[in-house]
Amino acid sequence: MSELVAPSPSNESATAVVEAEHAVDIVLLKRVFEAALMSSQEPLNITELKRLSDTPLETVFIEEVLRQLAKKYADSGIELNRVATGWRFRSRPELQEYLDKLNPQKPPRYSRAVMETLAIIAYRQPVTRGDIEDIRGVNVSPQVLKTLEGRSWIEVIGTRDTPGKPELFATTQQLLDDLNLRTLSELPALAEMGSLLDQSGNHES
Amino acid sequence: MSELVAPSPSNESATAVVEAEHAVDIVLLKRVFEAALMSSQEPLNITELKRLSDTPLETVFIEEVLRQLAKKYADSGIELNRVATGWRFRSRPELQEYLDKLNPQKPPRYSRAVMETLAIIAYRQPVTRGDIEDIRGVNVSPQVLKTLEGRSWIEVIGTRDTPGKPELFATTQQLLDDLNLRTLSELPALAEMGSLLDQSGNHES
Amino acid sequence: MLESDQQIPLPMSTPVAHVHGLPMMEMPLDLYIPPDALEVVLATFQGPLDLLLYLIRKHNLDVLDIPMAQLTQQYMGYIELMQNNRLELAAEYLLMAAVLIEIKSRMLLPRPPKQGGAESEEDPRAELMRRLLEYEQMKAAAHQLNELPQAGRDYELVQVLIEHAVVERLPHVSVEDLRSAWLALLTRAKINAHHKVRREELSVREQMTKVLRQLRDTDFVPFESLFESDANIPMLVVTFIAILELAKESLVEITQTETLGKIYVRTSRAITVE
Repeated sequence: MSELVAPSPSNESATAVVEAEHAVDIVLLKRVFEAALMSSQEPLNITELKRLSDTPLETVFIEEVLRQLAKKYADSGIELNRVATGWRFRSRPELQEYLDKLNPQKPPRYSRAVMETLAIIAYRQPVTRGDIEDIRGVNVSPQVLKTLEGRSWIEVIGTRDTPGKPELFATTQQLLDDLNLRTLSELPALAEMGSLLDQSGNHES
Repeated sequence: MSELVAPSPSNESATAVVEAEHAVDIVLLKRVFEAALMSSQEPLNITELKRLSDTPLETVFIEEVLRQLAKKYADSGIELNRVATGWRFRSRPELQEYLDKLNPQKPPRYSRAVMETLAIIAYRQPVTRGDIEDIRGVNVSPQVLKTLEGRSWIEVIGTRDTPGKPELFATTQQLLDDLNLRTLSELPALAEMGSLLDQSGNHES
Repeated sequence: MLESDQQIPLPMSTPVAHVHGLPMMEMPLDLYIPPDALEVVLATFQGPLDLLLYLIRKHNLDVLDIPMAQLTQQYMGYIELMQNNRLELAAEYLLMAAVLIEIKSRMLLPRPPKQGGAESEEDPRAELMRRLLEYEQMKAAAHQLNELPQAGRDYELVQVLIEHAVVERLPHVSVEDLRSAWLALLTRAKINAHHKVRREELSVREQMTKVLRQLRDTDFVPFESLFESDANIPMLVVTFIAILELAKESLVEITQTETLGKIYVRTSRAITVE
């Protein structure tokens, strides 16, 4: 099969990178990226995408190829997204109602206890189980944390140096990926809560 | 969102390909099939594809949609295939050499027994299995020799005229080719290697 | 008990819960939860903070202004009622009632004299309010998080099959690997002195292999045919030594039927086979 690099008469090292767009078979590269992104279990980052080519590729060039790929799928059933750990294809959420007909057993929605615990870890991380219980005002069952850990949405990132050395929980890249986010800062902004007392001002931001 | 059954004038030409009686939004159906086939772990058969639509779809119509989808991906990194259990997308086999760069499987390694046996045959050829065992101090399993013979790196070039008529092994041109050597004498000299070892154990006899 | 509930009904469009198969049409209006509904309420609310928030936000209930004596009586009633079943579930609610009562009582007491400590100045309600607001914020955040499209629930990940051609990957071996294998052998067996071979001797070994290979498929080979015609002098010498070495190791047999006659070389195997 043809090579990524079209045969060039000489290796002009100084301008090789600049000329990447001319030297590289962009049609083939797009197909390789497409196949790689679609067959990969995990999102692929720029470093991984660079590995797909024999010739060094500049990041801006890779991003251009990704842009073109994303554009190609603008009207299709899937879309190319950039998430926390890289680029990946996903089915369009608006088609989910049809895809659900294939698998009538929808994954269960998480309970309020699970989602509130997740929210506290996401917005207040790193937190201990005690911190979560303080905020929620109830015990946090081990099952709730197990559920979130099982989904690889939270993980223990250390212990707090207090008696009992409680574990500190934080959210993972997997959570961001699964929510189609790039960074924690893309989480919905915390709402400003109206005062519960006449004289009290803004307590928390 | 729009329903699969959405008689829209703009789709008339596409729909006309099949039957006018199908007032099916073929554009949407193609997107749904695309998303379903791309995200499904298993090939989808006609029965399953039919389930994706609220309205009953005729098999010939589904096949037409699949044909159009396959055509859409004719020049891409993936292809739509029909296999025994249904339809599925797969990466194009000719792109595998690129995809393999992503997940460089750890290159397999030969066991110490294989490497030492090869070294003994290379440096001491022609040798019998007994010779190898004498030097290694342990039995040489038939598997080890079979591995090297299977690689065409060693071969039997005769037998020694001693009881049992043991076979004599020598290295082949193939080994030299694979090691990028012209002759065996280009192997690292054993004398040089001696200097790398503890000289205290070096007693000339 | 349900009848007593009817005294404070707040019609709702759908039953919030079912108690003993009967729909419970309203949520509690104050901190008093009828014992029959306690289990339902415990399941409906995430905890006392959740319940307090509900009462404050939905019913504009001033949780700090409710008659504490009445509340205390009601909650003490729980303890008796629930002693036999699931008291532990109500414990958090009872604790909250205790906190409320404590706050109320502190507010009734005269303020302690200023001692410079900021804490003593603080409104006893402030801590509870802070907790309620923080919880409410997290509750809203949880709702928003849940609204975000989730992989597997609201969309699927694309993963097409990778076509793996069945190509067996063979280990790569370098000269360096051979060298280190040999070194390992030497180190282990301490046979370095015994097996010390000069570079030239390896050439002899190579030539021995070559000669044996030449002899492999034939019976007799003329001695001189084992020497390549275009070989240089060192190669001729090496070949000669190789043949001698082979003879010494009884791998070949060199025969000469008459003085100054043709010398033939054959493998020992050829002898044994025939």
